[in-house]
Amino acid sequence: MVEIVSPLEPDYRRGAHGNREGGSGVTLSETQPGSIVQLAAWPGQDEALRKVIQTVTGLHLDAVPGAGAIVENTAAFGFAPGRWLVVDQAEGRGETLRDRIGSDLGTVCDLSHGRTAIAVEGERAERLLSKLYALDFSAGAFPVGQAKSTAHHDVFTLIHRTGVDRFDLYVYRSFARSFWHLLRASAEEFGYTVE
Amino acid sequence: MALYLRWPAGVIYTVAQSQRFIRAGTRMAEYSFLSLLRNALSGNEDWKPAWRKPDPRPSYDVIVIGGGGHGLSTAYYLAKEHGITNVAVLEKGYLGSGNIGRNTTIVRSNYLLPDNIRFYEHSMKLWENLSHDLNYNVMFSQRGVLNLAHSPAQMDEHARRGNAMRHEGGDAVLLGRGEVARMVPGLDMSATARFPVLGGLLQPRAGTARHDAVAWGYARGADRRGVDILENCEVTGFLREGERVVGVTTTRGEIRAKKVAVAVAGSTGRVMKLAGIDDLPIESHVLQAFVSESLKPLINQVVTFGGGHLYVSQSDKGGLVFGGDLDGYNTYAQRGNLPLVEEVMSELLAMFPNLARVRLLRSWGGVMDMSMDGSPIITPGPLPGMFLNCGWCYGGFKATPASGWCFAHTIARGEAHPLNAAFTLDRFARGILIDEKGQGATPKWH
Amino acid sequence: MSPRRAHNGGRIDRATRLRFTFDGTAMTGHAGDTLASALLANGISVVGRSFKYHRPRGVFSAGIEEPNALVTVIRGKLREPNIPATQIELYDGLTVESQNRFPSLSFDVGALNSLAGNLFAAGFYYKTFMGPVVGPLKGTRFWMFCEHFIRRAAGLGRAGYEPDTDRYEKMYGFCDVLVVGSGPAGLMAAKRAAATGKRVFLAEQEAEFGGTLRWKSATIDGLPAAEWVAATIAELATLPNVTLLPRTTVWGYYDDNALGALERVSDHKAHAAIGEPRHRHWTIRAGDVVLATGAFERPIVFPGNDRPGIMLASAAARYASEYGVLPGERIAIFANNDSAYEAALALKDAGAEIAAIIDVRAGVSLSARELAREAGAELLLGYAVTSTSGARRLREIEIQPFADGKVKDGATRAIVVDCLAVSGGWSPAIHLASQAGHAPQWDESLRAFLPPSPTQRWTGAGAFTGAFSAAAALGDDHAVNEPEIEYEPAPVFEIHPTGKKSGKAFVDLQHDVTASDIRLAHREGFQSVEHLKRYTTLGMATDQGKSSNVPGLAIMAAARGLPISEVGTTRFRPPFSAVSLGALAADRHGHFKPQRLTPMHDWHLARGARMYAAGLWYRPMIYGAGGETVEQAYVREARAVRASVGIVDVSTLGKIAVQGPDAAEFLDRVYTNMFSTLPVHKARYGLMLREEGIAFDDGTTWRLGEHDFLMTTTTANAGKVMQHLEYYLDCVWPDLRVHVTSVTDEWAGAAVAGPNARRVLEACVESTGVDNDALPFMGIVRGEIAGAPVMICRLSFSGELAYEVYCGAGHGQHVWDALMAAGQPFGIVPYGLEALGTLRIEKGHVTGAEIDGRTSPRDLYLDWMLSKKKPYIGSAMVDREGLVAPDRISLVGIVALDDRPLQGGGHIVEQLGEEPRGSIGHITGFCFSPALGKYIALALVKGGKARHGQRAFVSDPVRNRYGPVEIVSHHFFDPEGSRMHG
Amino acid sequence: MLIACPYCGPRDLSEFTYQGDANRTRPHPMSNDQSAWNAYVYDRVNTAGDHREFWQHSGGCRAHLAVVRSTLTHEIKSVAIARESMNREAAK
Ligand SMILES: Cc1cc2nc3c(=O)[nH]c(=O)nc-3n(C[C@H](O)[C@H](O)[C@H](O)COP(=O)(O)OP(=O)(O)OC[C@H]3O[C@@H](n4cnc5c(N)ncnc54)[C@H](O)[C@@H]3O)c2cc1C
Ligand SMILES: NC(=O)c1ccc[n+]([C@@H]2O[C@H](COP(=O)([O-])OP(=O)(O)OC[C@H]3O[C@@H](n4cnc5c(N)ncnc54)[C@H](O)[C@@H]3O)[C@@H](O)[C@H]2O)c1
Ligand SMILES: Cc1cc2nc3c(=O)[nH]c(=O)nc-3n(C[C@H](O)[C@H](O)[C@H](O)COP(=O)(O)O)c2cc1C
Ligand SMILES: [Zn+2]
Repeated sequence: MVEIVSPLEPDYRRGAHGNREGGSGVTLSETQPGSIVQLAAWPGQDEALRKVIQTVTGLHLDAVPGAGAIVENTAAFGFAPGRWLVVDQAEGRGETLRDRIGSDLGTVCDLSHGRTAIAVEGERAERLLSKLYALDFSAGAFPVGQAKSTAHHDVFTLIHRTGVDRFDLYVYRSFARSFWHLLRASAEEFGYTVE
Repeated sequence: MALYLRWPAGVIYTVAQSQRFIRAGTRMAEYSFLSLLRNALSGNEDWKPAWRKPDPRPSYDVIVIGGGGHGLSTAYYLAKEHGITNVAVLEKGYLGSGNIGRNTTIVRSNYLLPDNIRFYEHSMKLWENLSHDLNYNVMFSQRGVLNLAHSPAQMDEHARRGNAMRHEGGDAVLLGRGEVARMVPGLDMSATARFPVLGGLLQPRAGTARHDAVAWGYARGADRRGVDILENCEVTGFLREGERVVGVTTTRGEIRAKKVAVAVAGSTGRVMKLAGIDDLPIESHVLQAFVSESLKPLINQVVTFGGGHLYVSQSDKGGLVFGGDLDGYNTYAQRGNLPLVEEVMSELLAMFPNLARVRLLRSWGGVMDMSMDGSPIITPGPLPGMFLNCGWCYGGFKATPASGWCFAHTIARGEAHPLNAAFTLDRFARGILIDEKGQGATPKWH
Repeated sequence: MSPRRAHNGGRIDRATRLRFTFDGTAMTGHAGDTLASALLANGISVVGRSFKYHRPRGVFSAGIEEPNALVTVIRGKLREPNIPATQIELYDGLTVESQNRFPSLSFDVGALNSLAGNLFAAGFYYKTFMGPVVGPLKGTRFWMFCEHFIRRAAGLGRAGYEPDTDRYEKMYGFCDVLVVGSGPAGLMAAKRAAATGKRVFLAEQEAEFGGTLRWKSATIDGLPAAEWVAATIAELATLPNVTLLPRTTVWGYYDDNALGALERVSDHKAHAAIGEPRHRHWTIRAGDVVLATGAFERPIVFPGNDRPGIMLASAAARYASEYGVLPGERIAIFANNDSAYEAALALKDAGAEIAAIIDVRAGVSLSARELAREAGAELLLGYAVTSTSGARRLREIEIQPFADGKVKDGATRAIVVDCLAVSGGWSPAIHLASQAGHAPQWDESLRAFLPPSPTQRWTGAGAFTGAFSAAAALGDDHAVNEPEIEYEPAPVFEIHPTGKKSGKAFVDLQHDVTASDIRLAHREGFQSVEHLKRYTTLGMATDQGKSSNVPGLAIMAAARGLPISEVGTTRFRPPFSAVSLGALAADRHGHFKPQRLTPMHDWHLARGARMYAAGLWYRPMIYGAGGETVEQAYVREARAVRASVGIVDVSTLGKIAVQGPDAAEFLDRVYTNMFSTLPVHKARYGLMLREEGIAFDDGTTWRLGEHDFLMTTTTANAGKVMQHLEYYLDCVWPDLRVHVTSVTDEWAGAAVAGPNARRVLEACVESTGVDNDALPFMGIVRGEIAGAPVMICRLSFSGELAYEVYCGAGHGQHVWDALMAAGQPFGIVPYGLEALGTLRIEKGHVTGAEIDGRTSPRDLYLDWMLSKKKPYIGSAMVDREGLVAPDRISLVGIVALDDRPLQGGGHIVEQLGEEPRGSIGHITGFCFSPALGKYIALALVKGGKARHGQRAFVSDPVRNRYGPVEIVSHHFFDPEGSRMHG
Repeated sequence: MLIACPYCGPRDLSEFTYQGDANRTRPHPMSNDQSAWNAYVYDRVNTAGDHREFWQHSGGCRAHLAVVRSTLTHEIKSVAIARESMNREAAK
């Protein structure tokens, strides 16, 4: 397999940065999943499609907007009416799903190269993201497991809350490096670590 | 700056000339340096109202609905050019409360399409003599309008436009990067700028004018020629004889007229509905504008950004006056929303990164009559006895003189002048669009 | 003497000395001082000059409403003009400059304007400066000459040209309750809301919480007010559901309870911490808003009321109580209401002598008399101040008897004072509530505008609502001990002595609008409050008339003989107080737009590519091979393509996955030509129109499966096309089973073009053949290059044998490297946009310069693509008379006959004359054609084809380029297409 | 403004794109009634009051929404996912 080159190179500098007085407020990392796959159901086929996701990934998704789930190396979440994203550290998930989803159920679109996944984790994660998105990141409004589609100006982003203070962000690859600069700059006042 | 070198002789000449001219004038209430001096000596007690506040008469030859720039200039030119003085201008609020009183004051004729160039060039010529014509200083300052270009393709677009103007007898200069840098200090000229400046298109004769003064000057000019200006007189309906419009009902009573002209800009949809015209190629959108705190001279031209949509100039009072895009949705509310405020500031600072420490003093909105191709409508109809003037989008302030001039002609003669012959209502159906920006029937993009 | 620091009192930190400079003079103050209090403590009375008459002016208030004491704050090379000294917290090293004076604050030539006061009355400039009607200064010249000087005389502070490198930041906040203002009313509202567990934000524009309680003499629950505040804040600070936002001005109230707030994060520090912004701009979404913004004290208008040393009574008291600064040693109070009596006592307690309390009322309450007695002041009821004197600072006031709203003739009395504290009543700070547009209501007993009825979810509290006492603001839960005050002022706004010439009476201090200006406006018919404002500039200064508007309106109402309620007030607008432009741009200051980069971006840079910003994308324009001109570079690149092989990064093309059983039907509707007939593994060139029949976009669409298409769009239109497709699927044809997904970023693309293109592919592509049979023109195959899966389509933009190789974006560089290696033997050359443009112009292909939103398909000779078999978007309108008119400008080729370059935007004329006239069209794209060895161009020219073979001229006056050209077919090169089909 | 996207919940105006008047119906594709097409493409009711219009949640789920909003107060009266409400209407 040919390695997928990160768009963040050469600006991906591991280590501690920014204001270190209060320790590290957030950790930023690119998670480089092998598969990022969009599934889209025809009207009335939501239920059936979520079943397929469950059989293939073992993840159960509630029938509510933005519902998501995560185990080990796999995550899945809804981000738009009739649309879900399945993310897996392993490559080739798109093919498996394509085989299971007939044209009367919906469509499969492989985005493994097209989206860059960045995890923002830590005590100040909510505050950091509040600088960028017009979203309420508090746990009450954005519970763990949930996903939201949003944008920072031109940078369209899917955000999946995968922990109490962890958010997985998916941005378009071509924007990723520019976005990374902004994310780092915004995290500077908290002190941050790139893993 | 050659002007200053000539100044002593010039000014002496000037004062003498103007006084001679004014003495030769006929009316008493002429404004001039001498009348100012005379009144100052007598404690300014003798000034008279700039225009009367008459009661409506039962009927007029022409009613112009809308006491904005266009309504007032229409009345003025009806009286001046066509001798029609039995005219009333009906304004629902205070005079100039509409877009004439809330625009960013840019006057230019740097258009691309010949129909527009000719019309706006005519307007420019009227502007150049307007203060004299009205005997009211509208402070038309021909400081130049500079459109920046940030890519070779944009330079070519500017060249195309500049050339189009030059082929119609207008003025346009294509500036290189160095010339722009010298002309406009503070611009981000760094090579690392997100949209580096490659040059720009300058229209030297373009500039700004004092918006309120234009309304007041036309009002005073029309009033002195006998036109009744009726403020706080909102049109609430139309009087009809069959199809024909024969007058209006207003909050100050019924008024009849041989001809009824509508020039209500952002309110076009609402007023035309009163006449039973429900559909028009017009949408009403809000455009916000902004002024900074007063500063010593900082920006000496009107500068527009090519990496977005932004224009800025500095008022004589010292405030940076600027604006950007429409908020982008239908509205009749004269106020905008926050995301656009932030968008406009980002664009301004992308162009002038020195302005981050300057502070916003006030923001406001105006309701724009956005047409489907971005160009205006000045036409007889759509009902007999009625005349319509609308579709000014962002750009009707600069059109004020020519719009009134052409509309007056259209009303007086019952048909369009060659200068506004293209600005018809049926051009959409016929596909003879005047689409300056090539954006099609999406008003928010014009 | 003058103001000075009291020996004790105030809540400044007397132990901490801070150095600062004012106009270069070194001074000191204490932590807790504002610049205004520190200047007063240093005995400075003249702080600025007024706008028009350049009159010396001192500190007038202690808050955001300050009209006079504006300064420029200087940090290194950066200047921040027009900052009220009352809003600047002192820090060590603070450097400020006074404004609007030349050459210095104490001697200002502009002050000469004052002598010609009557000449420079309101609106004088509309009546003069018009110049002659004939001669060299006719038209606008004379005015512009005068304007030059007027502009220099006007304006306040001077901003700099240095780019501001400080950091600004954005923050979105969400809460159940936003409390604006932290006086007693705000604190109580915050406490109550917090107790219910709601998420509460408490925003206070000043550095410290507490509002008026910080300097009021009242006690609350037995504690001095300021201590009660400290305790309450300490309590709120421990609550997890409460966010305290000091130094945060809520400045704008927008739809659906979205409020803009400016947090000044590090202005008060000598240095910001790492990563800390200077300002943070908040958009706060609040369930409910509590407006507890207090009230502004207003002045009384009287002759000579602008002298340094005259200030608002509450401000004088605040300087004494909060900052331990005496604004004067011998102070008089001038009032029309009781509140100033409380101020008198505070000033007395701080050590000043209260010379007199002058009250326009004939009688006052007992408690007021008691306060006056305690202050040791002579109580002069039924008097008014009618003039003042003193050069740089108040020295003496003159008073006269006053009754029935009029100055009575009779003895004047002079009182020597160095400070006059004035109170003309209070105006609730209703700005935020009014921004949404409803008209405030005049309250005749408080003589103030009260907030309008809510248009959004807010409630009011405290002085904002006209409930002016601390007890009222705190509610019943607390025992408040404060003087009893009657807040209803006498209806006196202006003291207008008749008869004698007594000097200017200022209404708007900053803009030098006088009471007689208002009467002049009235005389000239500018009587509506909005006309009054615009004609005189009343309330248009940096303070937006916070203290001056009501007196101004009252004077107009009196002139018109109407009650104030009928005259009304001018419209409130955001911002409540000035907001830095940097804060509003926030993170986009310095980073206006993100950069979009292709997977091969770093490679291009390493190969010396000169990049071109195409929308948000960066694309190579040319590759710099040591010292070449742009023309040399692109000619070399294009020549290499025609001679052997070249490679270009096409990753930026818009790519949209169109999937679903109805995908083919959908494409038939959006493209003018047919796609349902396209076989799988084939591509077709398509054209889209807008409904109006105007060309919109073009590109190839590849059929990857029965229900699976990959549409490509131009780079520039990718977003628009995507939105266009989504709109039709959602709003016009919702029944179609089609999904569209942007996959632009999924694929890296490289076009390999030239006679040797196939050989290059043959050398590196595995798992598929690329010969003519396996991969015919417009065919698609899947294979591998260097182990990475690729998709290859044989299509050509250059007219050469060419292939587009697509692979996963993360493999882009890898595949590109492999293609370069495979091309090595053929001398493969990477080419940029310029060469791409050259090749396409030689072929006569259209792009954005021709599809400019005004051209019809016929104009571009693309009518062959208009299907007659089916309707499509635009089909119904493409034949309108205006779109088929013979004189439309249509696509042609142009050859320069003088062997000189042409340029885009040059016009074409039939004849060259003295003046440029008679344009028949314009050039859309130009190049030196290596294939033809000539300068050629595409152009849109009236008549189009009919002119082929005609002689014409390029007329490019803005670039001074004229010369003969020949109009030819736009298919310059290989019109039969033998090369790409080969 | 705050638009309550039926999928995403209430979101800031900055995430949305106005997609215009929703009062028009596209003539049948085969129709050659020029005045109907002209009305569809160029004429607007431009209501002062409750206005039917489309918004796209372009910085979110990207669905088009059918919205009724007052053009006088900006108050939003109703929001539905356009595709669903269009299909519902068509079914009627
Ligand atoms: C923020 C902003 C910036 C702009 N910037 C520029 C610029 O830089 N350059 C430029 O050229 N143009 C600019 N414009 C456009 C320009 O201001 C307008 O196109 C132009 O003023 C419109 O013509 P008007 O003056 O006649 O309109 P208005 O002044 O709006 O006049 C219409 C009048 O009709 C009255 N009216 C409405 N209904 C009734 C009724 N029922 N009865 C009686 N009266 C009624 C209204 O009260 C109003 O006074 C800008 C506009 C705005 C809002
Ligand atoms: N006549 C009088 O003496 C008189 C008149 C009015 C008020 N008061 C006093 O005012 C108090 C009433 O309490 P209150 O709480 O209503 O008013 P307050 O003046 O004590 O507090 C208002 C607070 O709101 C802040 N504020 C105003 N606008 C703001 C904005 N846009 N953003 C952020 N902060 C903003 C102010 O800085 C101030 O701290 C009483 O103590 C009363 O004695 C007295
Ligand atoms: C060119 C121009 C300059 C302006 N300058 C100022 C200014 O210096 N101070 C100010 O308060 N308002 C200024 N305004 C804004 C007006 O106060 C007012 O907001 C605007 O005309 C719209 O009217 P409205 O707010 O009453 O609706 C300016 C407006 C324009 C059009
Ligand atoms: Zn949504």
